[in-house]
Amino acid sequence: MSDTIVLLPDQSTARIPKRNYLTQENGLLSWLLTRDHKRIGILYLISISFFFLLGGSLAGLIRLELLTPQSDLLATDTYNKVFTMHGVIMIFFFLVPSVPATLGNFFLPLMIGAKDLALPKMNLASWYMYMAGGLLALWAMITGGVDTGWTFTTPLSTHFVNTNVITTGLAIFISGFSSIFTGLNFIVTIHKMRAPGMTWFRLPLFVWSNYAASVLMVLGTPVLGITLILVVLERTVGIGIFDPTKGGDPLLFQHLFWFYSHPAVYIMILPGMGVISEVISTFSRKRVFGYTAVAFSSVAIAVFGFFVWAHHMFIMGISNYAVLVFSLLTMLVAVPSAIKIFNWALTLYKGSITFETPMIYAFGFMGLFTIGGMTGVFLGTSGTDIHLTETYFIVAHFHFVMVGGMLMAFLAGLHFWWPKMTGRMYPEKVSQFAAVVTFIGFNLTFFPQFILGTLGMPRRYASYPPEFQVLNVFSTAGATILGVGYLLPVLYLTWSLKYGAIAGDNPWQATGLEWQTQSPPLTENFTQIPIMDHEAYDYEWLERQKEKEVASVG
Amino acid sequence: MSEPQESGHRIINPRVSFLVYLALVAGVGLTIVASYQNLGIFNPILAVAIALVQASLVALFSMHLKYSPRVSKLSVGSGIFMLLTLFAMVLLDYMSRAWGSW
Amino acid sequence: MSDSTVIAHDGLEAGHHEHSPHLHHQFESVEQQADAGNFAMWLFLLTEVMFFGGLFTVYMIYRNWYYPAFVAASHQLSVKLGGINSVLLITSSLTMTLGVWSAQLRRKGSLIFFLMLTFLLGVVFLGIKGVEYKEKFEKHHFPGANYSLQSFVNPASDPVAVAAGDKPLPLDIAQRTEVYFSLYFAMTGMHALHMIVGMGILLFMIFRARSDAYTTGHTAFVEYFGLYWHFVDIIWIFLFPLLYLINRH
Amino acid sequence: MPQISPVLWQFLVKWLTNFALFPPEASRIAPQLDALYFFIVLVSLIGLTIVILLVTSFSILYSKKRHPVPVQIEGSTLLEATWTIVPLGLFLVMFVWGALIYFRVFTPPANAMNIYVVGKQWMWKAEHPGGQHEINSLHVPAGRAIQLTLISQDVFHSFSIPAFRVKREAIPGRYTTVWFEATTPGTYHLFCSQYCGTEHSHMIGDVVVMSPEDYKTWLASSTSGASLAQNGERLFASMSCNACHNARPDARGPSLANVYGAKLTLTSGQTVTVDEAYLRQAILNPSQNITQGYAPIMPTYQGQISEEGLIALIEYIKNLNSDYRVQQTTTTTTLLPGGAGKAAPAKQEPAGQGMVQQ
Repeated sequence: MSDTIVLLPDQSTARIPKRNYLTQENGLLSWLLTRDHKRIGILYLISISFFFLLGGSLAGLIRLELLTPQSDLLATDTYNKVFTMHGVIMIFFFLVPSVPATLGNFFLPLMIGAKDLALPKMNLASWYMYMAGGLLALWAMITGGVDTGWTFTTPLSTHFVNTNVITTGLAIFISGFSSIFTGLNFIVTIHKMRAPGMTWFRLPLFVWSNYAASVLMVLGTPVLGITLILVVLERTVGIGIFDPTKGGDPLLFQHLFWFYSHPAVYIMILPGMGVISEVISTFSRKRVFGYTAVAFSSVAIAVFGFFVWAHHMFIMGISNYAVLVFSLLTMLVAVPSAIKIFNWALTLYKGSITFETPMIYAFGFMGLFTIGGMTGVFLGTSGTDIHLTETYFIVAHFHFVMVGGMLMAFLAGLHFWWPKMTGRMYPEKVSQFAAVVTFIGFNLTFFPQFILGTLGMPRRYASYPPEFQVLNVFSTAGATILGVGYLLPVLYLTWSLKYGAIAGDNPWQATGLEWQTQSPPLTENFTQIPIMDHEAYDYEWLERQKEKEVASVG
Repeated sequence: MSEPQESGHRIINPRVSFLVYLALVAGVGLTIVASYQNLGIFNPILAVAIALVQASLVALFSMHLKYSPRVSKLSVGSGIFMLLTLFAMVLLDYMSRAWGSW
Repeated sequence: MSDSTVIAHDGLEAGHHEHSPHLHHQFESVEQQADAGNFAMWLFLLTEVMFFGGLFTVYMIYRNWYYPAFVAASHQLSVKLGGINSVLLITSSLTMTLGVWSAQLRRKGSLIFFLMLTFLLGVVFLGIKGVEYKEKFEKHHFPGANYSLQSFVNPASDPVAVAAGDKPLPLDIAQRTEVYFSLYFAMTGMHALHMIVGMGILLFMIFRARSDAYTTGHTAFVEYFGLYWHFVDIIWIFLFPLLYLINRH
Repeated sequence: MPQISPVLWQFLVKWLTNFALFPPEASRIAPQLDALYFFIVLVSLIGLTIVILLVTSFSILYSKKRHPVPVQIEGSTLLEATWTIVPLGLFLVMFVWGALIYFRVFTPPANAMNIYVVGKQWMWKAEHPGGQHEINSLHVPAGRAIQLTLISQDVFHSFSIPAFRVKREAIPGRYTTVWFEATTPGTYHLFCSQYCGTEHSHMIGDVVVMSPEDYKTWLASSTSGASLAQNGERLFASMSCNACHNARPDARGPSLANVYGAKLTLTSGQTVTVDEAYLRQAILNPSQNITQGYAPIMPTYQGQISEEGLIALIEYIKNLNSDYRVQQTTTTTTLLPGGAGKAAPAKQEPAGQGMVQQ
């Protein structure tokens, strides 16, 4: 086992600790009424997986339809509903809550040495809000769907479609509360619940990035809320705030919508970046290169993220001067992401690297996020944006960031913390294979879309000119592989719940506080509140710990 | 966090509350009176200024912000900052649109 | 302290663990709990600021675009009723402060009294708001299919407009009054909704206060609600001049 | 290839002959935009290569087998500053370069030929100044600057010509403009790229770039009889615009001759340059756009006139170059049909000297 760091207990004698958060109480009600952040994290994990698979199957439908230039599999209006629901589900019910609400919920208190989040009831309420929103969205989908696109562009959404805009809008509004509650909870917890000695600059970078994302959630989501309310009011009673025939300005909707929805991109990606910091550090046995820079770049992304929203509107008729300002600010927000990438790369320097599954996903993330980020620059540059916006280039760009970046990070984190969450290891070889399959499938799916976009194929098209077919066939083929890549983890992770090797407290020999307690953890997380007396990612401290343990045992 | 005992639930003397109350009512009267004078551009400015003073009184005293921990003040600050950002950046577009070319 | 262990600090803090009955399990001390709660409440109000912030942004843009329409439409509102409502809400803010104060001094009777007074003032406020809404509905000033421009293109037909000395507006400007009323109903409606939610909580608190829930030293809930109620008051402080007092001279 | 089934073979051949990797460059701006595009591609490739090189070489050099004991390094301010400043510098170069192109695309030259385009669910309607109109296609001459003035009748649409690297949203309630100069004759795709409802993907068409001679032939063969300005003139009369805008000394409205491009002072004290957007506003929302010295008596024409009608009126006003022309219009009114029975022409001089030609 020289090329891994996995340190498992002797499997013949190892036992999962009898008392842990999973065995504390039994019965469905003990889960539905739980206030334990770990259980809520698991509830979230199950529900977002459900929505992810649902959104994923819708994506499969989209790709199948695009196999041929004609709209033959789905009628155009069905296609429109499918891509709308794909967007709505993936963004509001998967990407936004994915890492914060599952991994963040589970590990943030553990990482800062707290017994729970500051507001456990609100945490549970957030899950219920999420489910209420999600089920309402499903209801909207079943009873006729909605075909506005997830962006709800007025006046299309207010006056020109006859589908379930109101229900979907309310569903997103409700799930917005879940996002706000989670963010609020994290901020309060990080500020007020840190263990003694856990100073701001000893926080794991995962906590920093979740903190930044939480700030975005708290400040941005309400604006989306009021915007959707206005859209709903416009549809129901006919107020005229975004209606050009009544003197309203539809561009104002765009401003308010993107005021949330651009920062939402960072809500989605920042926690993923936090995961990558943890993973890269652990599997290269090294403190993250330039901890402070990486921490502050999260905050910088969060702050700058609020000043760039109008780059979604460059050709929509905002003034040229506004384009200048927003384009410039967009360039500034690209810098902290570059800092992160290079810092991660340099973390590997003189490390002692092993290639467990989380690390493979993390490498995938770095490559794909670099491409995703750089193609963002094409779109932030006002000149090239004219040609590339509203085409498949955009689609490819944000899927590189969201799927190639965020989903890779999510899977990295899920594998990384799986032993801690369940007490069992996932099967290493299969999962490495799945990671590689995902990477290949992903590239095959989305790289051709950059070329399609450059050729000018507009997004949200059910049919397209025949010369785009070759690339679309590639893309669909890739999507099939990608689908396999995502199904595999579902299968083997479920399998591992019963048959996985017992993980022990700290299989990765990681330094975070969450690894210094038993796995799965106790309901109260730690037997005693820990005192943090070393810097984050201090592997030398860990070595000394181990020596001491050995000394005291032997 | 410097004054943990007091933070959050410092007891406010009702006299302070009454003084704030009187100031607020006076503020309402003042806005109404001011709005019936022709002050040109200063009409809305004055109205908003009075409202800001009133709001600060409520926030500082009725809402105990003056005695609250620093983070609470910080969150109010960041709220105001974001609000101004939203106003300013949207105005940036609308004002520059009026200059002509778009 | 040894240089390299995650040791617990049970010994240090043993004295603190008398465990107040109101201390939740996740907190170490009452102060931490109070700090966290207070901070959380302020963060929540922060989201409310942004929520109304969106509406104020819309208001700002359209007021600049359609100023004459905003003036005429705003003249349709009654400064008297709006002023009374302002005072009512400010008064309810005061009674709420006194309620918090009573809870802190553990005076159950006066707490219930002030909470009920706050509730009553809220009811009167909403009642007056209802009267105003009703008038707008009757005059077809509610935006939508039945919206009527009568009061603006022909102010002579409308006593309110006559009293305000309004001149007839050309049709294209008059049409923009609908934007004003859209905003008026959206903003005051959202504000009223917050009040209704608040009054629901008030009822709940009155009910619980009778069984000494807040007068045995655990006043956090009343205090947090007080913050919320004052915030609703602040919103009205801005809504009143912005909606009622446009160019009254 | 006998072993491959002929059907599959045919399919493959068809498939691959239709295959494209890069759009044609058919406008003056296209090569400029592509230069920037490839510059960013280059920078991205270099960046990506650096990242991949770093990651793979470190993975090989410092894998646990080769390098069992990690060396802890805190960070390096110099290095971090480097990869802050270098990308920032590159991004700023792209920003400036991009902004230059952006302004070029959206600032039409003064001598551009104007074509109006109305977007509606789900078609593009182009109105040529000569009165030719076409649906879901656009014929333009090569080598001449063409300005498109776009508007939507319902929802957001986006007029996209990938071969020209040009795209602009058509928004309801407001004109937007974009311009291009086609260089190579041929037929190119025209897409609606902003999602606009059910038939979004069918809102496509062709842009046909013709040599100037062909274009002339095409113009002549597809004329509908009256030019856009002439249609506008009829509307001007039938909507009784000339009751006030009649260029007489006692006229209640300002004379519209040579008003296009002029600077006007409004009653609100603002100064505006009269362009298409202003004219449209002045017709639909006259009271907010009253020229100084005139009473706000003009009624609004909102809801009474279609976007195409507005375009015709604006085109007419743009081409009014003397008071004499206006008075000619005035006098022709009675010769024209009553215009959907709206407001009989008020206070007309007796009919005069016959039709206005051109």
